[in-house]
Amino acid sequence: MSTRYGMVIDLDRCTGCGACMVACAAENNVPPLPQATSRTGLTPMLVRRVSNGMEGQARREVFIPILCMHCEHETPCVSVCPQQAVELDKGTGIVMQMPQRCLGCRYCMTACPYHARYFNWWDPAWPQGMEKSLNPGVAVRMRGVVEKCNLCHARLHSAKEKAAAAGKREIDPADYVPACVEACPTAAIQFGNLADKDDPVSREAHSPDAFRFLERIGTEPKVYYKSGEAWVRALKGSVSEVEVKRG
Amino acid sequence: MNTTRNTFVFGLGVAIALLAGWVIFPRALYVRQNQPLAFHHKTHAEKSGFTECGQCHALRDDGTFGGIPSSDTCTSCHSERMGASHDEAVLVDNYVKTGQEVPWLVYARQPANVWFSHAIHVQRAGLACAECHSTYGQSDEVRIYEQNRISGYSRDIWGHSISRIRLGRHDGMKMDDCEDCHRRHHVQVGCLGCHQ
Amino acid sequence: MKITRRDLLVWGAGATAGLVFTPVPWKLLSDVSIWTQNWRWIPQPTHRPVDVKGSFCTLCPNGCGMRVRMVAGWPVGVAGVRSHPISRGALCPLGFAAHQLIWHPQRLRTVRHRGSASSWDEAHVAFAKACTEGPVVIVDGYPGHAASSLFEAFAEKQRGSYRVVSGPEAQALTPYETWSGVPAAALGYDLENVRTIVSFGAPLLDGWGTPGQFTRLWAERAVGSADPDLRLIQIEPSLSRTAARAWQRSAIHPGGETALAAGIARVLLEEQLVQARGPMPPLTLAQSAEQSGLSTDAIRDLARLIVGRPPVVAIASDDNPSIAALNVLLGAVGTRGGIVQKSKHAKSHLPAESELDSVRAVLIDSSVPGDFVPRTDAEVFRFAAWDGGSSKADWLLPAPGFLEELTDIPTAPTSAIETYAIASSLVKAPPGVQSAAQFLGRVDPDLTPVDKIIHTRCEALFRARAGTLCAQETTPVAMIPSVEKLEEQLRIGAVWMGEPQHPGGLRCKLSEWPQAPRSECPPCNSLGTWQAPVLPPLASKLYQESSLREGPERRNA
Amino acid sequence: MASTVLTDRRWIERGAERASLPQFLLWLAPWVVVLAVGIYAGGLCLYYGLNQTNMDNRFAFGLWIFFDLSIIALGAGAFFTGFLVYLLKRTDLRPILNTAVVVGFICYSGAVAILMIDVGQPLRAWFTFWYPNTHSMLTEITFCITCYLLVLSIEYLPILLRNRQLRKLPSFLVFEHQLHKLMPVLAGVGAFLSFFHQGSLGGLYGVLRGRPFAFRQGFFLWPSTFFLFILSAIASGPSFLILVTAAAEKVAGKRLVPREVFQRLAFISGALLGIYVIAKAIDTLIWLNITSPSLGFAPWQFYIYRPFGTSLLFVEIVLFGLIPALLLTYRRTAARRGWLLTAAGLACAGVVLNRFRLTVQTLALPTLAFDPFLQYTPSWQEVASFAGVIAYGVIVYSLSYRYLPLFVQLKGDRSHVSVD
Repeated sequence: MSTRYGMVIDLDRCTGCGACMVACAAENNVPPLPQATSRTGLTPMLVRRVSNGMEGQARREVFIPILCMHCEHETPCVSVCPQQAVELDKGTGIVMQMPQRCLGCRYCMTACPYHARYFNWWDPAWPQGMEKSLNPGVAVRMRGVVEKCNLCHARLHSAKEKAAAAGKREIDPADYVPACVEACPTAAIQFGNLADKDDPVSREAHSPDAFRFLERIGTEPKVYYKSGEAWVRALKGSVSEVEVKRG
Repeated sequence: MNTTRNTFVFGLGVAIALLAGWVIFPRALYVRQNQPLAFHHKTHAEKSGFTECGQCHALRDDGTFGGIPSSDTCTSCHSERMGASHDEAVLVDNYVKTGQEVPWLVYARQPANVWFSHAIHVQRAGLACAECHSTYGQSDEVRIYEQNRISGYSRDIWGHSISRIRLGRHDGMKMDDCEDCHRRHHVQVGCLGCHQ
Repeated sequence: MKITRRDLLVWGAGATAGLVFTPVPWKLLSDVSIWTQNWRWIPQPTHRPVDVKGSFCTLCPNGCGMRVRMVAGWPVGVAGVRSHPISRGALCPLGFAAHQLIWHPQRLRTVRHRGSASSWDEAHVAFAKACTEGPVVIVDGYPGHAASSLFEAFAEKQRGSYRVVSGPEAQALTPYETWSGVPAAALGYDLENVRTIVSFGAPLLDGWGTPGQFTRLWAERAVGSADPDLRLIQIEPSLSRTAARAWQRSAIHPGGETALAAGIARVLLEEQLVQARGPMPPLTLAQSAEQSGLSTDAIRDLARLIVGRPPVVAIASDDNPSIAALNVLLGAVGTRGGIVQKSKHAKSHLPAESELDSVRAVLIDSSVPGDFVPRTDAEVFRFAAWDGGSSKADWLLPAPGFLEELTDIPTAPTSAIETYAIASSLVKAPPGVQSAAQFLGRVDPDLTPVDKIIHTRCEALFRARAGTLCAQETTPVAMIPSVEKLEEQLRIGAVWMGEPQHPGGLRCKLSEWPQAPRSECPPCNSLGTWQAPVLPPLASKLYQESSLREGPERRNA
Repeated sequence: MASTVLTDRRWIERGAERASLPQFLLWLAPWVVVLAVGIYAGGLCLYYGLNQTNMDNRFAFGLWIFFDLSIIALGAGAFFTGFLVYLLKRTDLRPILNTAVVVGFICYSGAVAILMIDVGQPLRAWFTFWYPNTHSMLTEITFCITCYLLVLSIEYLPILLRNRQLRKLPSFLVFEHQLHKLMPVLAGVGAFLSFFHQGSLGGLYGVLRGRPFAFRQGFFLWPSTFFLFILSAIASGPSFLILVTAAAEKVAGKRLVPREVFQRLAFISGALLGIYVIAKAIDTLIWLNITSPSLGFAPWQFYIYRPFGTSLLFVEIVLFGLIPALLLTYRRTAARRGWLLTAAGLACAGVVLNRFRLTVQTLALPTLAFDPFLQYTPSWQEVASFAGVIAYGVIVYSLSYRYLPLFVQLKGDRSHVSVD
């Protein structure tokens, strides 16, 4: 049976601390970019701050971690890439981005409704000596290519290798936990196999409070969100479906 | 007359281009380097009594591949000079005694964007080492290391045949070669199955 | 035969045509694109085995447990340690990138004297001379660690003084010290048992205390239902991240906390909502309402809400005595779920913020936040790993950075339970770097060095035979065979945890409502407690590349 | 000596009246400067990377893509005229054919040049040919544009070889004759490729399921924008040819093509534009009422952000669509030069506005409920390379006009008219 890795992010538990963003960047050798802005930076995991549009006492805010949703159906970025630098992996359901194949046309970025893809506007650079702190197992991307969340693929590699060395065919799920999931201090991000009905994540994904962003465009994202607050759940639609102002 | 001359000159151009392209270019493209020390696999296998590659090139506990043994390994026999050769002196003085690693030139070194697991190919798939590395492990030669001037890759990656019309099964370790083998064995991995 | 221009053209055409049938264009095309995939100016990680070491974060005094992945002797990544009894696997965002700090561009590597290059020898001569000429003050940022003992011993021998710069959480506990006589360092919040928290602007979900401790607790008990087990009421002028996620929040006027605390106290007393008898605040409810920006009804409702689910504790973001007095009134001092005494042997220390008169020199340890400026004319010896740029110092002395120094980690300031841990030096410090303890050790070779002090402390723990050692599994100290074994375990990442204290011992006497003007509160930045001089470069993700933190302007180059 | 330096008479068609060389150089000079700045700006982008532009992760496509889409649409006159002349045997359009080829060549080569700067890794662009993803519209575009540029180059070659000096070389003349026989075939191939990539350019945005402003439901394999783009391109292409030729006539100070040719082009352009306007209106209605509501997007939300209000829709369909369509088809307005040029200008503006809205508005509009409406201002490097390509076009056209027999009915071209 093939695996479908996915996530359920409990927005009620997210405090917006940003540990997931930093842990993700450290794990995936994302360069610090002193020159970057919120529109040119590299944040494969990005926590966004959203309000209910009210002011004063009635104002509510929620923090929404946005990463690649790993769309299962008609994956928008996969079909548009002219040279097969993006693919939906059959075995794991991970949408894979191959920076070495990418020519940097950015068509996939315009295709992604979640804005979860990032372009390397600059050559990656670290302060002198800091290249020694690069995480082995993750190749550094060069400028001019698109990157995004590959679900901490280096960790899947290590888990596979460990299993193979131990003579096992399947990986131990405890060996493969993405950096953001591991970093979350409130355990707001749950990771697991959506194809396995007994997996807690699979059960959470079907809870009444669970939803996915822009579900109606039909791309079947594998990152679910969850909130007990109705106004937060209403954010799943488009502007026209939610009478909220953007915070 | 004119036509004959033209044909001849044209043909001369073609011939020179072919010569340059097929003979001179492949030589000019690669830098040839000697290994820092003349290491003979055969001699070492005989002296140590090792019969398996994995006895020196072992997997670590976490399944990662140990690669070329560190200079500590050399120390167990070469703590003092074992012969009169120049390389022996270099080994003992420059590496064993200082504890520095020998800067071996790795023929089969894949670039940073490749993730290759020896554990999966050797332990799980049961491939023999020679399947990819040929019989270098039994040879008594020290190959010249050739490095592509533009890409920086070892020549073993593209393979010895510049046209990639393969001379033998072991020529070339490019992605196409990986894919060929995967196809033959019906192994399906995505891009990131082998890339990082 | 003459070669004409025409011949050359024809020859060129032939050569071009021929070239197409050679590998040249095709191989070059391929190699050039491979070149773009392996640009040499783009660094790539080294292929070496990964080692995992247990350690502790030393960015702030809380000392969260850390698992450090090391390659070729350098840290390449950190993660939390689930078995740590206080941080419980969590780290703050800055902790996740802290391993890069040793490479920070603002890293200090040489001794600087009034802006020009100098040497350790000159610094030594200058300091030794100062010591003979008059008293010396030593300022410490993490009181209670092994180097602190060394500092204290030095100050005592030299008839100087030992001062402490403490973070806002520790400062918030000082009013209780005044009223009970128990040192603030011996106090903590019994968060595990509290059911209502009234936070007066304390950044509880934003790096307050040990970041992992409260956020975990909050996630487990305060979310997921309309009326959760743990109610977090945030009183704050702006919609901070804590306020955004609080169960209830009250937006007050900036600076209205004191008045609101008084108003709540008045309602509690007037409506007899609390058992305790205490002094009535001088402020009327109307005054309180006016100054805090809430209506009188809102204050009444808030007071009733607060006592609705005991135990309750109020948490201040600074040393505001009105909020402390409110806690006394709420019966939250010396009770389960309130402010408790965790230690019998913690000491109180003089704060460093007051004016330092008739002092010959001031030595500031690298644990002191970068923005601390001593109020003195004396010669200042400032130890720092990074040039924060803000401190005025005569001598800027490069100190070991993150993971480069052996240090122990005493109990976190807000914790209700005693802990002890040792952060080993995992990384070799760059040449030319010295800690303040090493420096003083050279001035006075009779001082007990840090590693000896740590060993003595381990011996004391071992002899007391109390508490447990938390690693993958927990072991009572009584079961550990030798002090060496104990120290070894601690040095590879285990944490000693003391026995929980009985909360009853703490009593505060409060005869009248405190009116003392609040001392100058250092501006609480959005980092919560961590005030290191520089941010890890990856903090650019938080400060520029997302809208998460407006925070201080970027301090890194 | 001075006279040999300052005259190029022997390269100019005998009998053709051209400005003196200094005058011509003076005309070229500012364009050369603009081109040089453009090349410098493009060089900066290639050397330092695309951080030189003001594009960002959210506005991943900017001025350049808009430019590409626009000039390829306007360059459609080339293939469409070839298609009409060679395949539909509308020989009355032959006088405009050479201009059409040159304009097409300029537009396509300019677009390819800009595309090469626009991609982050131009040295890997050939991967598209080696590892093509056949589902991608961009693959279709890349293949077709490259092939069609090749076709255009071959079509341009005989015009080039007909230069007064070059045609003196007998082998060139023979070659040119042979090429000429190929022309109908090339026109056919060109038409096929062009229909495809004009469509794929429409499909480029039409397939974006994640961008409901652009997403369209499809007929067969392609979204409706595929067909709308073909229609709008072949409608505006002839109008653009009218404009270019009129501009050349203005500079030359005399009539270059027979009045009937303009008339014919105007009618074709107007009629196609009319069909396009109807199709576009139907498509818009289907999209607003069926396609986007089914994806959870209400029509009004596309029009609440200034300056992208509903008025723009009116401008695009009526002002720049229906009105020029009527003006161009109505014999009496089409016969009046002023009306004709206004109408042709409006038609071209319409297609440019359409491309602008599809490229820029699509990215500016929010998708997630909490997305902001975005703005983007191109950097000087983007504008300069954009202007550089326009300068390149002017220079190539000026040189072609001066040295090549673009307008075949001119005196002195007779010998070559007979070749056809």
